[in-house]
Amino acid sequence: MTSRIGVVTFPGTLDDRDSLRAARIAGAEAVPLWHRDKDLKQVDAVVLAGGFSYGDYLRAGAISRFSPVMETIIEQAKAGLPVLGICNGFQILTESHLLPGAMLRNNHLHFICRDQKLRVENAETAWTADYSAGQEISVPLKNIDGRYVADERTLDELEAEGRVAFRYLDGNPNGSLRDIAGITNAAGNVVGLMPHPEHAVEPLIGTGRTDGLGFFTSILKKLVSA
Amino acid sequence: MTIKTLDTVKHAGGTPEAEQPWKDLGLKEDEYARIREILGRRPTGAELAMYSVMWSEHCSYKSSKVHLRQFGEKAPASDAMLVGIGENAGVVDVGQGYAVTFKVESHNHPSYIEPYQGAATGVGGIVRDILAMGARPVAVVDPLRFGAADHPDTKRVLPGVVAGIGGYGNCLGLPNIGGEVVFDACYQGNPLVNAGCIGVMRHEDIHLAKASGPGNKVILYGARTGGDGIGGVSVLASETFESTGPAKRPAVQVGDPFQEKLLIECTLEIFGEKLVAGIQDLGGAGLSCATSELASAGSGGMRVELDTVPLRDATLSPEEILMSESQERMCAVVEPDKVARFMEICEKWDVIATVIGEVTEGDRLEIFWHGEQIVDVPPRSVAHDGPVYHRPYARPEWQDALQADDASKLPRPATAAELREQVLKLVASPNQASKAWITDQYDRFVQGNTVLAQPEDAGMVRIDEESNLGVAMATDGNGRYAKLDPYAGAQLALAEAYRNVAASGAKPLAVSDCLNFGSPEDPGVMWQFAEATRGLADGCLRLGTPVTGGNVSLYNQTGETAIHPTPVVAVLGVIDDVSRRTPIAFEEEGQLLYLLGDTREEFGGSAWSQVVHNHLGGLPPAVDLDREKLLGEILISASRDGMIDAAHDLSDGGLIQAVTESCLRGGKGARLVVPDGLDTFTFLFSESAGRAVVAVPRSEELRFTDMCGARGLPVTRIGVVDGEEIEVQGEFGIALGELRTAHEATIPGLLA
Amino acid sequence: MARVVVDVMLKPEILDPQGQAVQRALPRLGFDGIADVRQGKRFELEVAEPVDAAALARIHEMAETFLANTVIEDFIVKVEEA
Amino acid sequence: MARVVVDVMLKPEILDPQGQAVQRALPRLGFDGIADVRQGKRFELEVAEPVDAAALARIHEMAETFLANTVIEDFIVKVEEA
Ligand SMILES: Nc1ncnc2c1ncn2[C@@H]1O[C@H](COP(=O)(O)OP(=O)(O)O)[C@@H](O)[C@H]1O
Ligand SMILES: [Mg+2]
Repeated sequence: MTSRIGVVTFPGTLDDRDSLRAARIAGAEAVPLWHRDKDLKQVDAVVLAGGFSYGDYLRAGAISRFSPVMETIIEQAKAGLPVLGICNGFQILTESHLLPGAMLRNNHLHFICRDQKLRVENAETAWTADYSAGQEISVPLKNIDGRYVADERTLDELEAEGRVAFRYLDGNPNGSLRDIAGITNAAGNVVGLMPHPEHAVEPLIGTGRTDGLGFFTSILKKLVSA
Repeated sequence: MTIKTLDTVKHAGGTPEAEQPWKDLGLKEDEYARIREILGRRPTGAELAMYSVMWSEHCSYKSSKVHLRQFGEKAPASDAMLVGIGENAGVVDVGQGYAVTFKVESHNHPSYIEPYQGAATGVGGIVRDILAMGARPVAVVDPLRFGAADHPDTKRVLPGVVAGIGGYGNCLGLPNIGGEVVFDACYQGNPLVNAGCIGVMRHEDIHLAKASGPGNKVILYGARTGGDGIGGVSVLASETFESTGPAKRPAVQVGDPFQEKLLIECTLEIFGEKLVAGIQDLGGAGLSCATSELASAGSGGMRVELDTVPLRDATLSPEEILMSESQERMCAVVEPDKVARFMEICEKWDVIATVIGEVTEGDRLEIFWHGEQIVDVPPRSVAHDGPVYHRPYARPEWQDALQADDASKLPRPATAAELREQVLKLVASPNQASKAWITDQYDRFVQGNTVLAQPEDAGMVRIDEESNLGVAMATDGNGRYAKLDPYAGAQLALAEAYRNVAASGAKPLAVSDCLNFGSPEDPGVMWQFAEATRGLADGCLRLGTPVTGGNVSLYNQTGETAIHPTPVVAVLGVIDDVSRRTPIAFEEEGQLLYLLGDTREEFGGSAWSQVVHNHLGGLPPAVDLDREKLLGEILISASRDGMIDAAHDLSDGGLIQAVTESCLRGGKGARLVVPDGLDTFTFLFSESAGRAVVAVPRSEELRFTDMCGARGLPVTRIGVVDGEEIEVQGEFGIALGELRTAHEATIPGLLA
Repeated sequence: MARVVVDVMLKPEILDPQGQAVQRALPRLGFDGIADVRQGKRFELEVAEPVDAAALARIHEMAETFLANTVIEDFIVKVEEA
Repeated sequence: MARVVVDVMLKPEILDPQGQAVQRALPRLGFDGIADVRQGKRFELEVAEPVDAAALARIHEMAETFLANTVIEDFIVKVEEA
């Protein structure tokens, strides 16, 4: 049976259709989830997609965090449900305290959209197993609140435990501390990053690279072997 | 708030002599008289508000109408046209059952006053126009013009405008796939902020702004109504009302892109369940426009209870509610048995929806305020029977002198070193420099269908994932050319957009335009307008690409000085298989570079004349639309049959500008050889139209040149993709690194 | 060193989508009884010199021309006790 | 109707690029003598009921869990005279 990957739509989510498409391209059954439903429709993994949920008003991710669907996701993520937060999804994960730290306005204060080189630092999470540690990939980055911050102790802890999952290469695009582009929780099932792997899954589209497909194939393999 | 006298229809009938502020509302004496004649009495305050705003230049096109008619009269026969001029936006058939709607609009004046909100609400407005046709918006474009790049006010206006377009468009999830950024002192006090949108639907989903079927409900949904953009009507309010609430009405509208995103998704779901009989977005003139247009496109009868409109500001008078330009609102006509489901979908998306009235048997638009009738008009008289001006126009006296001031007399570079220096100066000049600092503030990847975006010749999005069907769009306009000759200038804008689309591999299908001009009360400006529209209509006929809609923006001037006449033209094209698209990048070493078309000594209005000599004079490049068509056919065939790997159209800045962009994009250099019969200067800087440069794999060389030869298109081998520099053989070379720095540092240097 | 605070709020007649979004979220979070929310900006300026009338006048001008966009925003300047 | 204000500022140790951008621009605009600028948010809440201790406690909780992200921000709650 094919694995079911759910993608949540909040009011203002933008990249839900893209994430569903990426899951399909990787071979999953893609399942739309709705913010008002606590029911996760028996999905095996969840993607919190990019966008501007609730307009990013107040703070990015701050309002979505309190939605019914997040109640279930927070509970199940703690019990091991694989969750990938992309961009706004990453912001929701930090606001939900499933991942430490917070996301602030880019240090240059502008929205930035570009092809971004990353290093996969941790290839053992549920979402990165198809990469190798140290592998360099390029995927689109697009956000205005992408500057990752956390206190020194948290940062040291993340480093020590290998929980910095992705780092920016060739120039830090937003002032993120220690060039952090994405992190994982200790168990490796919850991963968040600012760049958009779901925009790099088809050779013709976007930057023309498919470096992001690995996120979706990683989780599929993991689910099949589980 | 205590109502002194509600100016009801009855009251108006009994007080024919009451003074009315028609003058302050911008109406002319004869226009006011006509309103009285139409109604057979004096208008009520609410009626006066509606007529004055709907008969304004902005809404009625009273100065431009007589000229715009040519777009219909001279429209080329086109099988693609599904909905023509007159609706919110035109619709064209792109095959496989898909239809595409697209349009460009201006938000110039608001963007000068409040750059961020002005530009943001400009995007919001055009997106609702596209949505109202039944289409899912799939991309936006933003042709922009600012004052001199180094002027302090440009530093205020440009970042605000760009942030506003990005802030709004990014939040809607619409990839920004194209546009323009032009600097010229003539736009100093009057930037041009044009915004375009493309939408896609199935043929059967086309919706029209029409209220038919008596008994059908009129539903207003989206944001609450506030006092936005009704400065003028406060005159009225203060006449008939004693207001104790906030008297101030905001001069600018503030947009809420999040609300608009909900409006889009909600509306698409409503379309999906076929719940609407007619639909109209609320833009300029708000409810006045929506109700009168919906009613007059149907059988005419509509009754509205204005006091049911959800308000953000409880002190608004009925006149103000009718004129409010609050953003993010739509108006739908829904059969009674579908209202419940309609409301459910709105609730799902947290969108406020209210039944404000219904379609009636008669042919009058009747509006009530707490049970009292305040409007009783034939809707057509409001929406369509506005005044039509035949404004006088005359070729300006200075036109001859301007054209006589020939750019070919300008001193040319004498040495290779001077040529080299001028190339660097050209590619670094604000108009020719990389606009990445701006376009990187726009999301071009969202929706996952972007095939080409900035800095490609045209933006291109896939519209069908199975078949790879796609559409492309380019917008162009050259105010300098149009100033020298508005007829030719409009055609050159059309030709350039057409060429850009063809260079990307898509077949040009249809045109939208945004005509930005000075005051129509100036006969010289009116002549420019007349010439430009004539040029565009003639050009579209020749190229076989009908104008499907557009927008006119007049009064673009500072004091007595008008901007350059600036017709901005958007061309929409279709490509059967986006995998066949042609990018601009030179990527493969050894590929051969061919120049298509004829190069003449044409420097009037050129970038070179501006950058090196700060000169504007002479004649713009000659227009040959048959040649453009042929060039387009060759580019499309070559793309379809895999004969070329890259193509870049030649326009402002000439060949060297195009080659620089293609080399930088691909990260590869080029060795260029000046063809026989051309001097290096002309070869590099001429702006002759109807040209493109292509990169041909060696294996395709014969096939490609044979095709050009057989079709009669001049084709000249000018070099090869090679190395780390652009070398003009026997003259000079410039390393890519140096070119890149020159090209990319300018805009951040000015604005960051 | 003195602290001067400039509070910048959207004019009352201007739509405040941020404040509205916050307000709409409150009942869902179990906070009732908030009739309206407006969101604005707060600038905290650390001023090197003593804040006399002249300095205040300059800060006022700064607020008017730069910190606030008076087309859509109102502002107030307050000196805070150090 | 009472007004309660919640001021939310980035914690001092967190880089505040918006405040810095303002500060950097000031000398160019001819305003000197401002040693530091921090930019934060100001929420004006219109409260329907009287603001007693219980109401204040609830607003405090709202600020802590929602209006501010205490990982990066500090806040204060103030009742303004009506
Ligand atoms: N320059 C133009 N060329 C062609 N059609 C135009 C032009 N300007 C306006 N129109 C058409 O006139 C109609 C009214 O335009 P407009 O008032 O801008 O529409 P809306 O009310 O949707 O904003 C539309 O169908 C529009 O396409
Ligand atoms: Mg419209």
